[in-house]
Amino acid sequence: MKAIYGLYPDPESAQRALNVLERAGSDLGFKDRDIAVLSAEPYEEYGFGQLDHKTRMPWLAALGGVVGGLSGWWFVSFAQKSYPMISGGMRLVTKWPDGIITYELTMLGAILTTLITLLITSRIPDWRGRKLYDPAISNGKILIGVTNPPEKARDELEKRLRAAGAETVKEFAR
Amino acid sequence: MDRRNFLKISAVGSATVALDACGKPEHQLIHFIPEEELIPGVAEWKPGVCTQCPAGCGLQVRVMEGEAEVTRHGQLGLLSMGLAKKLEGNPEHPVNQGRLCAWGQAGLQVTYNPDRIRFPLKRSGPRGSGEYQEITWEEAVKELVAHLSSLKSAGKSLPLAFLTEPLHDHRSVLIEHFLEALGAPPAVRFEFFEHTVLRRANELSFGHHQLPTFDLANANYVISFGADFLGTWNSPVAQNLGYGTMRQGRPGQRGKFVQVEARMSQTGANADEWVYAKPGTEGLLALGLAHVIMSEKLRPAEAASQAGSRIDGWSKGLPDHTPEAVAKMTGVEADRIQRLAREMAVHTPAVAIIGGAPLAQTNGLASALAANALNGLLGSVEKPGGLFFTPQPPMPDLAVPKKGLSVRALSEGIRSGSAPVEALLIYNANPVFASPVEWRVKESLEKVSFIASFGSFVDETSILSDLILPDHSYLESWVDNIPQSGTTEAVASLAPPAMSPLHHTRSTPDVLLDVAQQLGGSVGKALPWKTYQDMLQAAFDSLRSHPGSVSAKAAADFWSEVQEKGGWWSAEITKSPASQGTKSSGAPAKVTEPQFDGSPQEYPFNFLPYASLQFGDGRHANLPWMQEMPDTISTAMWSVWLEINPQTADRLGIKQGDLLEVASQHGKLQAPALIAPGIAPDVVAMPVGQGHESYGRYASQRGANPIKILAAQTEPETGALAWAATRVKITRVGKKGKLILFAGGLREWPREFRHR
Amino acid sequence: MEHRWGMVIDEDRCTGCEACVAACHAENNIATVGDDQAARGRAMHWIRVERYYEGNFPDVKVKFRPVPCQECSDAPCEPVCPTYASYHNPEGLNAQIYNRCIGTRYCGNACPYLVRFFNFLNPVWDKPLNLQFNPDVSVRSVGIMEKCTFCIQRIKTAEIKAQAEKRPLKEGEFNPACVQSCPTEAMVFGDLNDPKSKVSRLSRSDRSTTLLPELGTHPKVTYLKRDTWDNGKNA
Amino acid sequence: MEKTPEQINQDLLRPLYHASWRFYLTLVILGSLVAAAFFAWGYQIYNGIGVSGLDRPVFWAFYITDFVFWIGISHAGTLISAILRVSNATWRRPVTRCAEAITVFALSIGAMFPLVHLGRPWLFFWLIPYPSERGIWPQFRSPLLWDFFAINTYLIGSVTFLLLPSFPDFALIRDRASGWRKKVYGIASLGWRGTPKQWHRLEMAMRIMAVAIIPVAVSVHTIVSWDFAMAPVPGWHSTIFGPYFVAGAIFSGIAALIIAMALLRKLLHLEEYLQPIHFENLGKLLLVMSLLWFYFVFAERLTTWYGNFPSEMAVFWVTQSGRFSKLFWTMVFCNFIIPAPILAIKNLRAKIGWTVVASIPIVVGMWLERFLIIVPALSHKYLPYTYGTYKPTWVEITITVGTFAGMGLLFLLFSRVFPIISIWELKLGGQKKPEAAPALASQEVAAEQP
Repeated sequence: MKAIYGLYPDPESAQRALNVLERAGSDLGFKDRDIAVLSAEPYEEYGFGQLDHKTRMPWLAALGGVVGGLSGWWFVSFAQKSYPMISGGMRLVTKWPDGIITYELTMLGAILTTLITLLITSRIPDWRGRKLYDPAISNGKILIGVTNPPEKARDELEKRLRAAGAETVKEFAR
Repeated sequence: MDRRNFLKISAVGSATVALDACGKPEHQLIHFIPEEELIPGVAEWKPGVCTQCPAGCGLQVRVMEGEAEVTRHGQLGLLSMGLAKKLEGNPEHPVNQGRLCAWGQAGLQVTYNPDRIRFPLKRSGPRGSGEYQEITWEEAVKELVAHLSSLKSAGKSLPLAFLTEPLHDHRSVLIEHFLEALGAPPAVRFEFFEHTVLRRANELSFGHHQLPTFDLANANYVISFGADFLGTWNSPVAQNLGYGTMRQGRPGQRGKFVQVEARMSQTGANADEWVYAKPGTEGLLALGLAHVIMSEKLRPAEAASQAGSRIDGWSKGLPDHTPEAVAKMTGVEADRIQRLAREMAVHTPAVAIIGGAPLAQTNGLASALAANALNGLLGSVEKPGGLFFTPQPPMPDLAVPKKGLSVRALSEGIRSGSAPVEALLIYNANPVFASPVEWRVKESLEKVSFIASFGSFVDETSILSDLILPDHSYLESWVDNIPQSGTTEAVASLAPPAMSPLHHTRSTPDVLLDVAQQLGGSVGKALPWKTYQDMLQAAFDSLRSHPGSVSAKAAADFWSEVQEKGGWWSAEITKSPASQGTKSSGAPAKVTEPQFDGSPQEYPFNFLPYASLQFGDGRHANLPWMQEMPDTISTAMWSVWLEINPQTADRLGIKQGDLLEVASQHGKLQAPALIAPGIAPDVVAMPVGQGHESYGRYASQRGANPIKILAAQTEPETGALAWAATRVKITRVGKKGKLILFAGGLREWPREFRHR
Repeated sequence: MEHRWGMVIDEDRCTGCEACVAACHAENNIATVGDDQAARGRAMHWIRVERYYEGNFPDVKVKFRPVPCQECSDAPCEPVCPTYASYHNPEGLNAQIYNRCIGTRYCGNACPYLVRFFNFLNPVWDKPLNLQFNPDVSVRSVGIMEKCTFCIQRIKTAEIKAQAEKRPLKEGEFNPACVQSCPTEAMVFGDLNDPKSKVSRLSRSDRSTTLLPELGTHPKVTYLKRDTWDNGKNA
Repeated sequence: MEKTPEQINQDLLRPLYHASWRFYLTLVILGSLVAAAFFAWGYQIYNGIGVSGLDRPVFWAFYITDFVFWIGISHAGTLISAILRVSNATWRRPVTRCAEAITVFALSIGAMFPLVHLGRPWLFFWLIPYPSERGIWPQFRSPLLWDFFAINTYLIGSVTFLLLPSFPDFALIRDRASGWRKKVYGIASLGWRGTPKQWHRLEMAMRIMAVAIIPVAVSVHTIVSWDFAMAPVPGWHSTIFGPYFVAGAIFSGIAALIIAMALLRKLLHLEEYLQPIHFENLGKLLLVMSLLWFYFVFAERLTTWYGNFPSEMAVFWVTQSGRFSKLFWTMVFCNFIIPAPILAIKNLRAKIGWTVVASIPIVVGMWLERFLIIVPALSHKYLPYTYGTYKPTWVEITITVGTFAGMGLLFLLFSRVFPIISIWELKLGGQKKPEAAPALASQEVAAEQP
């Protein structure tokens, strides 16, 4: 993939660049979803930090918990019933102690679901490194750019990114 | 013990045999052809006779197939043989009626004891070094015969001494014949807790030189003067049986048990009323009770008249034994004496028992006579709930054996030369361990040129011997026994070997018979039997004509049935009734104040050794089960201790487990303190049995031996050792001793913890 | 008929002779741990005779109380065992399955009577003491909890014998080693489900009680309290 | 003065690149102590648990004490950092990673002890519920099994909790490093790029985790307390144990955290990042817990004393005035009498040195507390005849010491591969806000002040 992007020293300039690009999309011929933002820290107070639709992660976690709990309860009672121990009349399945195990597995379910949801929805792990990236962001720079920009718009984009206050504008190709 | 051995052991019992893989020596051992037909896993019950103590209980031996490591013709290998696995009481035996005490249970570890002598030994090192070399039985017997035949009669009798434990069976008869034929003096019988005094007293009071038998099951009131009859004294199992019935065996009727002593024994711990009397004054208390009964005419006159003709002042109603006077001497309050006297006079049948420490005083015989007199007064002689004398089965040569020298006399005789001994034969007696230093037994025995021992273990005495001809264990040999007490029936117990011998041992009576044959001449004639078995068969056959437990008429049937039953007994056989002092010879006895060795100022404590529930007189100290079985009162294991009163301990700043030095005029020893609420403030007590120098890995070098500091006080008339008549002083050594207790708390309510 | 094995121990008969202790060792292959281990509190006695003093000299009293496993009907030792090594067998005994035990020693903590004993080290028997082993009882190894079983090997043997002879078990046909040896007949063993058996009759005695009843373990061992002489019987 | 992202990176990544000879020396010392502990354990497995001082009736002692102690310490991290996250206390930022690391390590150490104390450790897997050829499932009634589930859940949870916020930092290292580090951290960072979406999801996940981990942490120590409370042992069978243990756990946890942070601050020269304010805030928490602890102890003791149940009183007196009294009063001193005043006085609390002085005795005292819960009770159960005592041997002592060394060792190594402070979160604290959204400014200021 190819991309053109600018590195911005501070969130304000980055925000400006983003606004520029959002306006420029229509006439330069790229879509909003081609706009890429990368930063070494979340900037939740800025517009560019919030380019994400709402996630259902909490609900998934809750669901995972329920599943975990049910399977826990099933596991315990199934185990005891299908391998009945000789216990001289002592009950095999007992609610209170099994409740504890059910509880622990509920929490485990929630935790694992959260982890898995995170990994899947944020597309990690991804070790191929084909996606747009620049190590410079690690030093606090904020990357604002466009992936797969139309050839003719390339120079214009570079101009506007600079205008927004980019320290450098680079191209990315892999 | 490495894990390899462990694995092998676990293979014996557990299902993990497979784990115990090859490559271990015992798997390269050859397997001998079994000598007997055995079905693995099937238990066979064979009769037996217990010889762990003189009581002579009947046994049932559980025999099962097992693989033993044995040597045959010098080759080590595995032999599948019948092994004794468990001992139980013989339910039909009149003495123990299917019950068995701890010693009896532990009998198995005598047979399987790792320290048993496994083959004949000849001394290779200096005497007492314990260095021996293995020899064959032929050599051993030949050497013994050679020594005996070389003996020259010095004057009246052969310079030969036979030292044995008191036996009540045909081994004793055999030994007597043997010595008689050789022209040697009668056997010297020795055990530490002997009953000479009581036997003599019973002879004087009742005409029976014998231990009494108590019908506790029917008694309503039992007063015991120092007798540990529920633990170690006389015939414990039989007495426990009766006691249990006396307590709870008769609906709506529960007897009372009063114990009089200075240190609460295990027996005393069970008493409904425990009475402290100053050591040695028990006899006086008995007379005090008699005085009350007579003065208050609580018993018919004729009972009073005859009962105590042996007691000085009895006919006059014991004027100088008024409760007040006795209270002064004994320390028991007068009104208590009166109450006890009334109780026992009313709640008949009542019986008085005396034994143990009271008889081991300088006034022991008189005390015993006093107690006997009290029994007469209570009308409990040969009456239900009273005391009896066990009749002896009608067998030839079972009369009271000829009286031999005492060990003390022997020892002095050897040293002084008045009783020259050139050859000494020792059989299961251990006087070197169990006699006061003053007797100088070890020193004397070392003077004897030739000593042979028949015992199964190298103990303090047999380690002096030049030749050891190890005996079978009693599970491996023909055993018989004639109980002297514990039943009102005439009993002759008998058992064939329950298992074949584990080691290269030989039954001692057989060895003696063999020796006799080889000596030949008069000796050979006197002992015509090939084996001890033949001798027993002949002896028991004489019972066939009498009514008894075995009804078979034909000799063979009778013999086999006796073996199956484990003996012969009969209630038909009666004994000449007790002559209550009618043949009163000699001056009437006077119960004097006891004499103690050591001045009260310098030696403030009465020193009271007592028979240990674990070890008796020390003979069981080599059994791991007994070492680890907690003594009931102290809960101690693998230990020796000195019992001391809590107040006394506080006064002297002694804490539980502090190592103390106990010193008498004749020696000192060290033992840890045991705070015991049940002992008088001026008495300290110590169990006999530990402190062995040589008695196998479990007993040797463990604890101290109280006998070694005893004074050689004697009861004047019988010459018996007064082992309770020594005074001692105690001092703190300043470090902790090795006191291993099983119990934590002393009392059931942990409030005491506040004050710890 | 389902058996419920129980025991009655009469404190008024018991004289503390310890025959039961020795008998138990002989029957159940219980290891002797030796003086050093015993000193560290590791001696194993499946049955013990507890001794309690009351009062001070000269008015001292002593109470003996033999304590085997109480074979609780509601045993605290059972639910705490994670591997079912300590379990309740159909005849109501608290059995210990040695092969399942992994040595958490939790049962030992839970048992209020402390009748469970742990093999801290590999047990040792100097040859030929091992020849005495009872082949009907497995020998325990290191890291395993062991306890009184009411001599279950004797129970099973008797039951199998009775089955083979197609007859019900007779009362007193067999006894645990301790009961059989007891010289004062202080211990009685039998089937509590049989109302006529001696053990159930005695367990209904006016002297009967159990050990630590307040814990609600419902032991199958009943104790008959020490009786007194002048309790009206001798009036 | 404000540090640039670049400076922050350099400061916080230094430990990963440079290590002094002191570091290696400590490494060797701690390493050998740990080795000694493992030798002791091997010795015990070979010869049997009998080489320890355990006996009858004291079937549990040092090992279970260590178990409870370390599980307790583990509450330092996850619980604290989770609570702080949920309550959005921004001063937490430099603290969290350190805390979460403590959790993971303490938990792994604590989880070893159930194995160490087994009579037949080679069969430990029989605790695990799986369909075995033996046809036996574990007894789900047994608290030990609850432990198994609880501890595993907690371990998984807290490892996740530690790793999630680390990905961005790994990415950071990846970008700056070269050679093997680039590879390793590249993989560890899971290819983290830092898109708004990733950031957003990460924060969301952390919030959920924070909420989820708190009840788990509570349940873990409650269940640990039930190992005791479920057994009818005088002094154990009590409903107070659950909260009592949880409070104690957090208590010891915070103390451990303070000590660890102080050490790191010195060793890794993080003075600018771990500031007195952090210690003071933790100190406040510690003070609360100390008071809470005292309240629990008093409540427990008073009810026992008032109830006056004989067997419980035996245990009571043996700790108050009996054999264990010295230890008991030492514990009270360590957990309350020493720390409470120090932490109550602002001038002292504000000084890092003093908070450490208050924390060290607490760690000791809390170990003692667990010991005093276990041993006196076991040695004085219902029947006085069975009273016993306990004396540890070199084996237990070595293993116990070894675990402390192990904790240090793990932490040392951790500080060599992880940025001990969550770099991106720290930077977050330093962000200057657009006038548009002064929203969270207030807390930020709080964090700012020196």
